[in-house]
Amino acid sequence: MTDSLEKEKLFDEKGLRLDGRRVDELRPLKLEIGTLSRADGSAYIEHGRNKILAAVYGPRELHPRHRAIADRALLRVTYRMGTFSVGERKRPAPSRREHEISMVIRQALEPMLFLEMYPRAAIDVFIQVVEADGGSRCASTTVASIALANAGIPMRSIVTGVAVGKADGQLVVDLSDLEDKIGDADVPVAMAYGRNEYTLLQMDGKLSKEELAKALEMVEGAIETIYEKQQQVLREGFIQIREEISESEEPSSDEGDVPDTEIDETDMESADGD
Amino acid sequence: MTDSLEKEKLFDEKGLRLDGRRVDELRPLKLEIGTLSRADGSAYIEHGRNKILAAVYGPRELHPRHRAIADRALLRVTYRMGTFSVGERKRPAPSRREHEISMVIRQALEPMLFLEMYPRAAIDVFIQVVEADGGSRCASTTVASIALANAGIPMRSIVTGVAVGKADGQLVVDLSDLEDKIGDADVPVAMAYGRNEYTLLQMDGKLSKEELAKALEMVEGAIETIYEKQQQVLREGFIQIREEISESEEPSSDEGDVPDTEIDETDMESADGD
Amino acid sequence: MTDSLEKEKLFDEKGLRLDGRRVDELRPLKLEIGTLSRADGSAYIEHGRNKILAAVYGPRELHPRHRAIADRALLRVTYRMGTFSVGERKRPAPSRREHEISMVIRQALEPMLFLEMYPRAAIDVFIQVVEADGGSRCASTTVASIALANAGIPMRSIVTGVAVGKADGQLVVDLSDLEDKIGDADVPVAMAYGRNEYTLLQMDGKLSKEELAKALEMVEGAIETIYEKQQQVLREGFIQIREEISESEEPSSDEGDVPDTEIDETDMESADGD
Amino acid sequence: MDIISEIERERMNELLQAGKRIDGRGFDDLRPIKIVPNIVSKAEGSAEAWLGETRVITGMKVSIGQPFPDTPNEGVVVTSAELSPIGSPSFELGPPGEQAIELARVVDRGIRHSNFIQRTKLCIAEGTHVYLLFLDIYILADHGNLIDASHLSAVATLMTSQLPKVEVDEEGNATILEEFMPLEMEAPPIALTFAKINDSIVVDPISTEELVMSTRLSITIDGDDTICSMQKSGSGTLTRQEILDCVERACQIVKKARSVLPKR
Amino acid sequence: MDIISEIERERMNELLQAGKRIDGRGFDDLRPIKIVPNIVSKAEGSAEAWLGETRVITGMKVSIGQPFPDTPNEGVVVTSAELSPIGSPSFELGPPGEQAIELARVVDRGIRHSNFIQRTKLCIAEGTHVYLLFLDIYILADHGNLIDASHLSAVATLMTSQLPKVEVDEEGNATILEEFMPLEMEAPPIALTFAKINDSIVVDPISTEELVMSTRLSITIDGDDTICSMQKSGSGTLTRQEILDCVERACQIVKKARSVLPKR
Amino acid sequence: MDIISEIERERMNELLQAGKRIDGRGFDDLRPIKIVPNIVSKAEGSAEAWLGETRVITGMKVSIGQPFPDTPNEGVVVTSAELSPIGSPSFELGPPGEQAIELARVVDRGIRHSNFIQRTKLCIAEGTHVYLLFLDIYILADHGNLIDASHLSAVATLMTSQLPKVEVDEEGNATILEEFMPLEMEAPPIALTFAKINDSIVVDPISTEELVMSTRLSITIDGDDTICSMQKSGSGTLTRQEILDCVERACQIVKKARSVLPKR
Repeated sequence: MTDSLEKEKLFDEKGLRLDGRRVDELRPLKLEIGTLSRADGSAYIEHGRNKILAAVYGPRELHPRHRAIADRALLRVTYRMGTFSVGERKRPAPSRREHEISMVIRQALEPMLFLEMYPRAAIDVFIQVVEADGGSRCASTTVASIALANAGIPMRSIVTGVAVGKADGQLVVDLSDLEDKIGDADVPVAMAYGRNEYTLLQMDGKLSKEELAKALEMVEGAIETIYEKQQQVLREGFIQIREEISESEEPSSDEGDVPDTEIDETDMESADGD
Repeated sequence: MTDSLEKEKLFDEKGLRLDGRRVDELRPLKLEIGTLSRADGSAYIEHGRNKILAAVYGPRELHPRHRAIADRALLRVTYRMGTFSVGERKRPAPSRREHEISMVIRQALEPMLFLEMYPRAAIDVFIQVVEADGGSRCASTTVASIALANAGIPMRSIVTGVAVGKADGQLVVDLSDLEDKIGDADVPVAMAYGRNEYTLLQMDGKLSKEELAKALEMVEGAIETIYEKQQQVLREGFIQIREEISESEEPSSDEGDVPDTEIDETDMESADGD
Repeated sequence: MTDSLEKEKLFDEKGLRLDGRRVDELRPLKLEIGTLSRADGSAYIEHGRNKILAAVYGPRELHPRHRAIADRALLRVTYRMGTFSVGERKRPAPSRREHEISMVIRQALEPMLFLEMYPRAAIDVFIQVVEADGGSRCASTTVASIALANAGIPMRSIVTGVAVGKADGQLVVDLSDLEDKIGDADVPVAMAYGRNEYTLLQMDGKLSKEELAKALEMVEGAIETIYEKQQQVLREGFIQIREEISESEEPSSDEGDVPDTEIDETDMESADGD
Repeated sequence: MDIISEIERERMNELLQAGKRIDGRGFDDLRPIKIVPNIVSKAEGSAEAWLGETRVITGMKVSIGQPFPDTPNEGVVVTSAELSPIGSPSFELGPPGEQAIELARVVDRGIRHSNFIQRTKLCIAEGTHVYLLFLDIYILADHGNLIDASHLSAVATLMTSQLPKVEVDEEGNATILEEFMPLEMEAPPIALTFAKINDSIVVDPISTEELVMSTRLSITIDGDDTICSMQKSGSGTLTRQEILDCVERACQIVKKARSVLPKR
Repeated sequence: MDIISEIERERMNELLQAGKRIDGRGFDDLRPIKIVPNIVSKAEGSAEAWLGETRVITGMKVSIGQPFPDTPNEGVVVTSAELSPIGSPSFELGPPGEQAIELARVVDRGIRHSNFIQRTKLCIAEGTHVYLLFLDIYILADHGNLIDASHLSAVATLMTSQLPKVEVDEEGNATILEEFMPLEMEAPPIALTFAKINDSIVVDPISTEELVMSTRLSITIDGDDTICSMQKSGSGTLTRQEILDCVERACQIVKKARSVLPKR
Repeated sequence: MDIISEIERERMNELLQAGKRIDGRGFDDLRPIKIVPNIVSKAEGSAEAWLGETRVITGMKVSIGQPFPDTPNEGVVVTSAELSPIGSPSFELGPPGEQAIELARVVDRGIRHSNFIQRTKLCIAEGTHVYLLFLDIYILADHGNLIDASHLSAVATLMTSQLPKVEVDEEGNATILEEFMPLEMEAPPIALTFAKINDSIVVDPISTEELVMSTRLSITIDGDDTICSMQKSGSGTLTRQEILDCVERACQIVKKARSVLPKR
């Protein structure tokens, strides 16, 4: 999306993308929950070269108090990039870009939470990018959503993010860094997949309205694949926790333990969408 | 007032200033009230190339509460220059100069307000310089004063600001940018004209005490002229509002409306001085 | 402790240090109490070329209130270097180094205070370096301690700071600027001398464990010397105050007066250690 | 903070279900647009934009600087927005908050990804000297839809701006000349913002509508009728169909909007 | 915050009506002035000033830098003031507040507009190398009238300062030499501050007087007895006659003050 | 804020008096150490360190810059630490607080004063071009003893890092090449932190032990078994004998610790 670089080829002679993917193929994806031992809930994602951690605290008392909302919880999302997560060292102070991404991720998660259940409380989501690659705001949304589930926060549905775009004239899902940088358009998206609702939508570049229609169709296939991985890791995490509980007679007293037992089946069902 | 520039001529062969004015002549002046539709009171001034907006809020509850004063209102004045109001782009963060000017304008307005009428409240004046020219702190005082009147805040007197100074060896009123920059002295002044009280007085440059005496005499003539314009625009605004009220059967519900009806004749009389 | 400078000689042919001192000899030292007329307690030290002021306020109400501690006073120490106290002008905003030194001085003083006597209160110590030389954190601890005594704050013991180190292969006490800069090791120390307790200990450089043992032995001699000076100036200050009180029939009403009379003999005894 | 009564909220919903809006406009009607260019003589470009009662001033200052290392032949456009209490009692002093940051970034991206201004045209000497344009947006009255009004005033500022000519000598020293030239540009992009209130979606929401909307979708349509930027915000959701409908409607509405912009 | 009792206030007023001040001085009497120069060996200039019990230290650091583009043959003097709790329980830590900013700016302007230091004498090589002087004022004890005490310590600092000599080679590289030279200067300006309490106006107010004054007028008188700077502050007012009276009195008082300043 | 019950506190004290620790370790036992190097491909060096459950990531970015004037042939290492809520509910967002500043400075000094990395080896061209290494430490899980864990991850980062080669031409322009080289280094220093709880002193405290300790003493032992850095903190005291005992114990413990570090 820069106009100064000579357009490099983004497809090989077989019509595959430079990393060998087909146009509708995702980069390698790895998900994990309960990664951060001091948080109420947490998760980790590797998506392409993105390496992102999410920690969730709450529902908990809100400081400063005057920001409390009488009839619901305040959701706060903080997205931060590590200084070494990108090519040139990022300065430690949050940039305007990080503030904006924090906002769009918050608005991507918020519609699926029952904030009205926790008046005057805070739910805090901290996202730390350890390494950044194309689509880091989407991957952050994906990982934050399962960190919320891991914290036992009830949800209407899990939220799933991925980008779609156009590179070298072709529509492609899940843009790599280079496709994002020298491609024609980037459309980061997040959805409550089971509910067919978009909760995050941005677009930079150039698309006709017909291309956009096709792009959204394509992206929903990619969303489904990631969504199923999210469900699987949460299910496995849930089984694992049940085993841990039956193994040990008494809960550990270490203050670092994650209160995973708060996730019960009700939450997981609601996470399937309704 | 800089010692490095060669003294350019500031008068033509006829003894007129470079912009054609006599020594005691004001630059073109335009005043307007009710300019900013979301403020409780507002006004706009064009004085020379100065273009300055003022918005007033209050009396209203003061945040943070611990700054409230038990027996009177807190007057807060914020003077800000637009980034594009000057030659080189001004940085957005307020400079030390802006802090100081905010203070002198506050102290220029404060003596004419009945702050003791509103214990624990705040009266806020926001001044935005859209374009800056010589004498912007004086023009800001002039416009802030009628914005306060427009907000229906009772006053002992309207306050009127203008500069006087010395350029090319002659005393002149209402200095232009260039006369301010390469002149010999600049004396920004504000007065409660009818009461013969100076509320703002600064001076930079070099004057003998005799010159100062003469300069103050001269400036009071200029103050009178501007003061009458202020009175006129407030009177006209007042008439206009009365007409608007009789025209409409019910007040508009738009939350952006200026509560101009709060200005009653009593306030206007008190604005005449006593 | 820098590896790029050629090692200059730090001893002369007679084995004396460049400023003529023996290895265990202190730089010239001057102490004074009650120096700052607006503080509750204050003191001044000249140690080598260090010139440092300390002001103490409290025990007093703590702002902001939410930082108050239910069962004891909060001790706050602020160490600041004047912009002109060093070779290159120091920026006015506090550096990370100043924050860290504030912390170690606080922890050097804290063990000797009876903070539990003043629940929810604050005791504030402000240290201003007017001119900096080697060992300024130690000199600051020394002067802060007598400023606390001057404010009438009861203490288990006076605290005394001085550095020890290694220069040109030899252990030396009370390092000068140059010995600190190009020497082999610097060990800033503070002690409650009478109680044989170290309250500040840092070390930068290279020492064997045998050298460290010897260095600590050496430093305690230097601590004793300074400790006696501290005792003496407090005693003299105490006598002087008693004289002042008997001279004047009534206490002055000037709000700038230091409440020195709060230091009574009990405090001074406790300052001797127990 | 602005609030709205339950009664007003219900009345608005009833009107919307009947296909009407509280201020009498149709769902696809923009408020009147007014542009006043060149209001600040010390700025290299400036324009005041009115969108109904919403009022925004943008001014542009130019300086000469180095390009970013990865785009050595491109100038730099820096957009920021100031939401001071001048424009609304709900704006606060201080460094830009979330709303101001989003506003500036949405305007910036809508211009950046369009064909409007080629940043390579802002290059003076590759790798060493480029124009830096600072577009600063000030909100004078917020009666809803700051994004579209700010976009309008920023675009009008660029369209009526004058760059100082610059000479770079052999030793690489730049001299700013007293001569000026207009910026080269294509047809400007237009931003159109939709608000979803219950199941109705209306363009160019006023403040009262913003108070009850669940979701906002801003779409920037380039001069060649392609989409060059989108931004969903708010804590609601949109279906794929709703998104595509908004894009379709935007492509129609933009034609009217384009006619009111100043000509070069 | 310092406060004053109603009784004390009344007593002060009665005294003033009788032409007397609470500390026994006449209306035009300054407190004793004491100047101790060169207290900081690492600074290029420094001085401690006492005005009665009010006590201020100023130190000066020098560096070499570029001039401002519009004044290529002038050096730069940057003045700032630090009001930390060292000097008064009512001072707070943190970035300079309104009082510190005003204090620094009034001192700065009083020196800048006088004939005292010609900034062209601080030029090393036109357009490229000039002296930057950082004058930093620290308040050690505030017993009233910080402006005059700070002005005194700043002026005394400049009068006793030593600039390092600088050599600029053909390639434009500057070398700071180990040699020093005094600053060239004229007779120093003197700042005199008047406080209006009810209808009485007194010079050099102490803290108790500042608590009850409605207005303050600071006047800087240059070495040639002209006025080079004025600053009214406080939420009271002054008549033209009051202003001119203060100027007249300042011209008399300054003669005494000048005699106590250090000689070069 | 983490808290501990009175009962737990007493139990811990009883155990300590019996020579035992709450997690079963001996007084001189470190928790298990695990190092995972090269976890961030965009960083020039990175390592994750586990000390028991305490988990820290350090990443290093490299740039080319000018040396400080007083050390013209030395590169610069800048260490900072981020204590964000990711790592503990008691950490807060915002600029680094006292704890983060101390942590970064203790790690920095332990490395700086050791023989580990010669800063002269980070010089590219004397006086003009040196390597700047930014070591940024992120705490992922605080279960006690952040200093030692952070030190481990910083040291492991340096040991596995790759510096880009740099060419400086005759005109003094630096070009960063695509080739990389490892840093030259000696045996790494090891930081060991002791906690004093009543009269017992234990190494490598866990969070529960930190809640009750009065004093902490961190000792960095260099590759040649000398001491290169110490830091006492906390509001308790230490006797000379306690200090020397800790040093002695550290010299023993360090041998075990050294065996788990990655080899070059």
